[in-house]
Amino acid sequence: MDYAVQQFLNALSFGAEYALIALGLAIVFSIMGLVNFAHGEVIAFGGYSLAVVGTILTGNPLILMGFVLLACVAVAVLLEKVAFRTVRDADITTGLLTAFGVSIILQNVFLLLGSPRPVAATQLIFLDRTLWLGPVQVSSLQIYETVATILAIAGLGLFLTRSNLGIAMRAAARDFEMVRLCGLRANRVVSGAFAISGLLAGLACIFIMARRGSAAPHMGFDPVLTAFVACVVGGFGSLPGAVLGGFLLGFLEVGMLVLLPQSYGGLARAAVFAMVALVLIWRPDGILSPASEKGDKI
Amino acid sequence: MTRLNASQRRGLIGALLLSLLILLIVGLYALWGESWQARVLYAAFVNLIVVIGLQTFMGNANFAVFSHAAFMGIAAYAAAICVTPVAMKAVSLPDAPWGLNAFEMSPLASALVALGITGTLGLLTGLFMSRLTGVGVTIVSIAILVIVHSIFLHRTDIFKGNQALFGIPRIFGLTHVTVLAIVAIFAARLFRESAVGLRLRAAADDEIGARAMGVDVHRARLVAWVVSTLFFAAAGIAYAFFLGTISARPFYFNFVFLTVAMLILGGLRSVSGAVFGTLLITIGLELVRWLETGPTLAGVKLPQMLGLSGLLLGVVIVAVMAFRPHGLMGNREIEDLVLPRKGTS
Amino acid sequence: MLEVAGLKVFHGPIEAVHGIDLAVGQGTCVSLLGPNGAGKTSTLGAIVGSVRHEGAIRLDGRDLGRMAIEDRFREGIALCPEGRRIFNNLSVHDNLRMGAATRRDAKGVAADIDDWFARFPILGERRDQSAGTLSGGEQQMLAIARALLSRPRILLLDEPSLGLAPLIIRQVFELIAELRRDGMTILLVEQNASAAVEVSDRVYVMANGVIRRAGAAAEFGDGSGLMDELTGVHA
Amino acid sequence: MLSIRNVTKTFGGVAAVADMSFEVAASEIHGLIGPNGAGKTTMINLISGFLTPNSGRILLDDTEIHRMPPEQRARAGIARTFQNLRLFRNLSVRRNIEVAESNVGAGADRSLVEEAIDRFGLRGVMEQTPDSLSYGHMRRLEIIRALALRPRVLMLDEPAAGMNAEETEELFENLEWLRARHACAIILIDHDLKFVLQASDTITVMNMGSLLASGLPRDVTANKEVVRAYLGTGQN
Repeated sequence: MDYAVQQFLNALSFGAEYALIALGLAIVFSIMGLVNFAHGEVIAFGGYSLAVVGTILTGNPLILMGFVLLACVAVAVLLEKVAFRTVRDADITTGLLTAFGVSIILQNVFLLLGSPRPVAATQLIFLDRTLWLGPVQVSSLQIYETVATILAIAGLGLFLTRSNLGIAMRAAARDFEMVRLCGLRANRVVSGAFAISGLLAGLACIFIMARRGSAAPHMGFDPVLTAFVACVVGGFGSLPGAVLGGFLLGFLEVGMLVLLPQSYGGLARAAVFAMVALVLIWRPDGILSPASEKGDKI
Repeated sequence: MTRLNASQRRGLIGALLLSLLILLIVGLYALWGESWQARVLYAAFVNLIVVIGLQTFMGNANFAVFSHAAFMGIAAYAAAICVTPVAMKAVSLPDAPWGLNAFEMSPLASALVALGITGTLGLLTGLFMSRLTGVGVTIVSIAILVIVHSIFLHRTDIFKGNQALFGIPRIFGLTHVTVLAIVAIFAARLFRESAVGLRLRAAADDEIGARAMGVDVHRARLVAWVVSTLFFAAAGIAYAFFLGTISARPFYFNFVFLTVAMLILGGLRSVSGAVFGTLLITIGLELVRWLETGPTLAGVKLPQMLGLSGLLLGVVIVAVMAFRPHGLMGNREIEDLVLPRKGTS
Repeated sequence: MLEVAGLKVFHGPIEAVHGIDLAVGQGTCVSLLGPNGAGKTSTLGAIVGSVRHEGAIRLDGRDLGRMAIEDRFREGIALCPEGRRIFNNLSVHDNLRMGAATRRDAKGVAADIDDWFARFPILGERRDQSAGTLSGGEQQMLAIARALLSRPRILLLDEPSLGLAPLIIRQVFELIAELRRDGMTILLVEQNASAAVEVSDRVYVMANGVIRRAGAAAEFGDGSGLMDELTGVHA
Repeated sequence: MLSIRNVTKTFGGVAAVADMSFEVAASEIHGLIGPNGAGKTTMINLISGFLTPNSGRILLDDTEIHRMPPEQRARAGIARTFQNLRLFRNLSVRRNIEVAESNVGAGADRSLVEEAIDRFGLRGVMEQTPDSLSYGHMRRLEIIRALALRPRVLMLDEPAAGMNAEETEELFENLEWLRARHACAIILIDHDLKFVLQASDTITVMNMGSLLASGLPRDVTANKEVVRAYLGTGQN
């Protein structure tokens, strides 16, 4: 029983992390059809900025966390302006490959300026303590992570349903031109989407850094890969789908780790991806794919 | 086989021209090259086969896929395990299950087994991939890459993981891979101009239009997917047979970055583009690698710059996408540069 | 008010409109009639800035020709597009809010939205439902309301009767007539010639990318003579 | 030869085509007209397989085709053009035609397409890509491409759109030639009523997804209902 609760919390926190990242991918994709491979590098950038600022300026964790969020938002918005604006109207493959290239560039910039080895940044490690909830041993980080993710999703939900810009973003996912025909500036909507994706990446970054205690060029790549798969399963471009897919993958992964014999632990992710592939045989466009009734528009 | 049509005849001319280019490079090496360059050239030609294989699916169907390193790895391991003598496997794979270390095969049989296994996996994954749409194809191809890689890493009893599987007989030399590269060029050009290649390109331009013209899009994609895995298999076999030792590490993302950048630079849509992109990036990387190690230039010792080659690849991809999204060659093939088409005004 | 001179519109390599002139006076309703493919929608697209075009487009003497879509909207040009293009993943209320997104007076917006709900109670009843669930006629009303919520200086209406039942079409045209009485400037694109002529002050007839005929609405009678002009069919 | 029987198609609860029935005889030109939004293009999509009817049947001779995917129907002899051109923009004109040609058997009449290429004036541009063609040439290429399927039913969705009077006249002559040269039924949709009425043997009129009238061109134009559908409700 205790074990089950523990694993459940585990799955919840894994899922929370994937959901945060997947949401960041989905919001950008839904509005401009860009498969943002560079999202992981936004997270890594947050990690490095924590390392740098934490060493030079301050050790105050609150300020540092704020700084990580800010850094991720800034770099995400900047990437859109510098790299993705030129391919905004291009076909999906062009955008995807551009993002892929941006991702490689950033990884190697980290490699050049930092080092191939992880750079220590232990300022947020304190978030990860062992707690006893009665007989159950849990990590405080898992609880923070789950709660923060739920709050972030709720906040995002409020933003998307209450604010003009949020409503415009949802509308833009359907018909971007019509949003412009309502007087909203295209650049603002797109920048807004990237800012949100950066904010979500920053949040994920804080938790990843609290767990790892170090930044490395590839630190964002693996979680983003999983988040991509989460997006595809949930239905690419669907925000609820991203959340659902993220948590689904978290639970599958923990389930695999629990069910597979110890010696097969390394295969957990492979097994998860394989299962996901099976989901796609059943629904090629994902579980919550946006309804596509092509109607007469052929 | 019916008579070749005009486009197919031009395709043969183009393939011939590209082959001459390959032979020219090999000839230059034979005359003036230094022996260490054989290895560079060999690697370049293996990459060339991969990039051409990538072109057959990615270029004709216009989907971005990243699973080629996995198929190449599968073929390399399969060929290696088959061809390595039993005596050697007792040392290199002492714990292999299912009697994998208790048999050995001729190089030809090993290659055929490797092609067969890879092709079968290509068919199985293809049945599934050909039905997915847009982004799904890319993401699932990445999932395939990750799955295969984790299996390589995990089953150390078969694949040795990040350690080297050594003792593979070194059967191939530069001649073999040159011949293989030329065969690949011809095969890819003929495929591009074949009925399936044509239908696939039509569907990439306008899927609905193609279906209205009777094109079975899923089938065309499936054929192209399997054909491209066979190219990757050939490259994997050549890789194992030349190096004599393989490990899982090269069959992962870095290799994917490299080959995709090569294809993009030259231009997805054209086989000639694949060839030019591979050659250009190979030359560029040799220069950059030299810089990376911190050479002494005019008496100044430059700092070591790890990551410069990766940075260059990324910049190439982004710059090509921003300024020349169809690569250097676009829709053109080499013969279009040499022989203008009749009837073009 | 709105003046278009020497307007050419392009779709890729194709010139769909071959240099037309038209003018809409303050507080008038002008209709642009013609068969499918005549270039009417392209003309509206050029005025709002969503398609490539050449020639002058002036609003009260100010040339809009080089402005982006969103800036032209902010100058006071609102389009109710062909096919309505309602955001069917948003609620009715949010669709209206999108129309008023450029306005800063939250209270005024809320009051205007309430006015529309009073005018079309069905929209009010469904204010929190997704707009995709509305019927075609309701969606048309919503689209018109959305365009008007920005308090534009001129309203462009593209085929508001398209695909609607006769009864609903009458309602739509009643609304247009009412807006005109209230002093709204309207440029109306229609295929439904007789209904359009009835609510208009001035009529332009377009075919194959050029203006064939222009004149006061009265010259066109009940519009039935246009059948001949548009189709070559003797009614 | 082609029969549409009680076909209904709804989108989100709204019927775009409601209980439509009509017959197209072999080697007739059948005009399908109606005001904007009447459901003509939906009908073409239902026949060519890009939409599947909610109910009703579509038969080619005695074979039910309404559940086949579009590519299978194309091979069975149902060819079409599109309102918005759907040419393969990275393939030469020749290759565009070969895509369709590659799906017909070896026994097909080779000379048909060659004659059409000459007749439609595309001989000189065979190696160019569609982007470099004039709009009229693009439209003609779409027709030739559909013809390369050696269709039994050829559906033309607004072939005269964007054409001037001369070009429309030429299109009319080409249809006459086509009918003499290759025995197939032609379904013709166009907003240029004069053209459709002149070219067609039989006319079917749709309004709001339903059949409004059908018959000979002169009967249909004399029909008050038809006139009213075109001019709107102001008549009464």
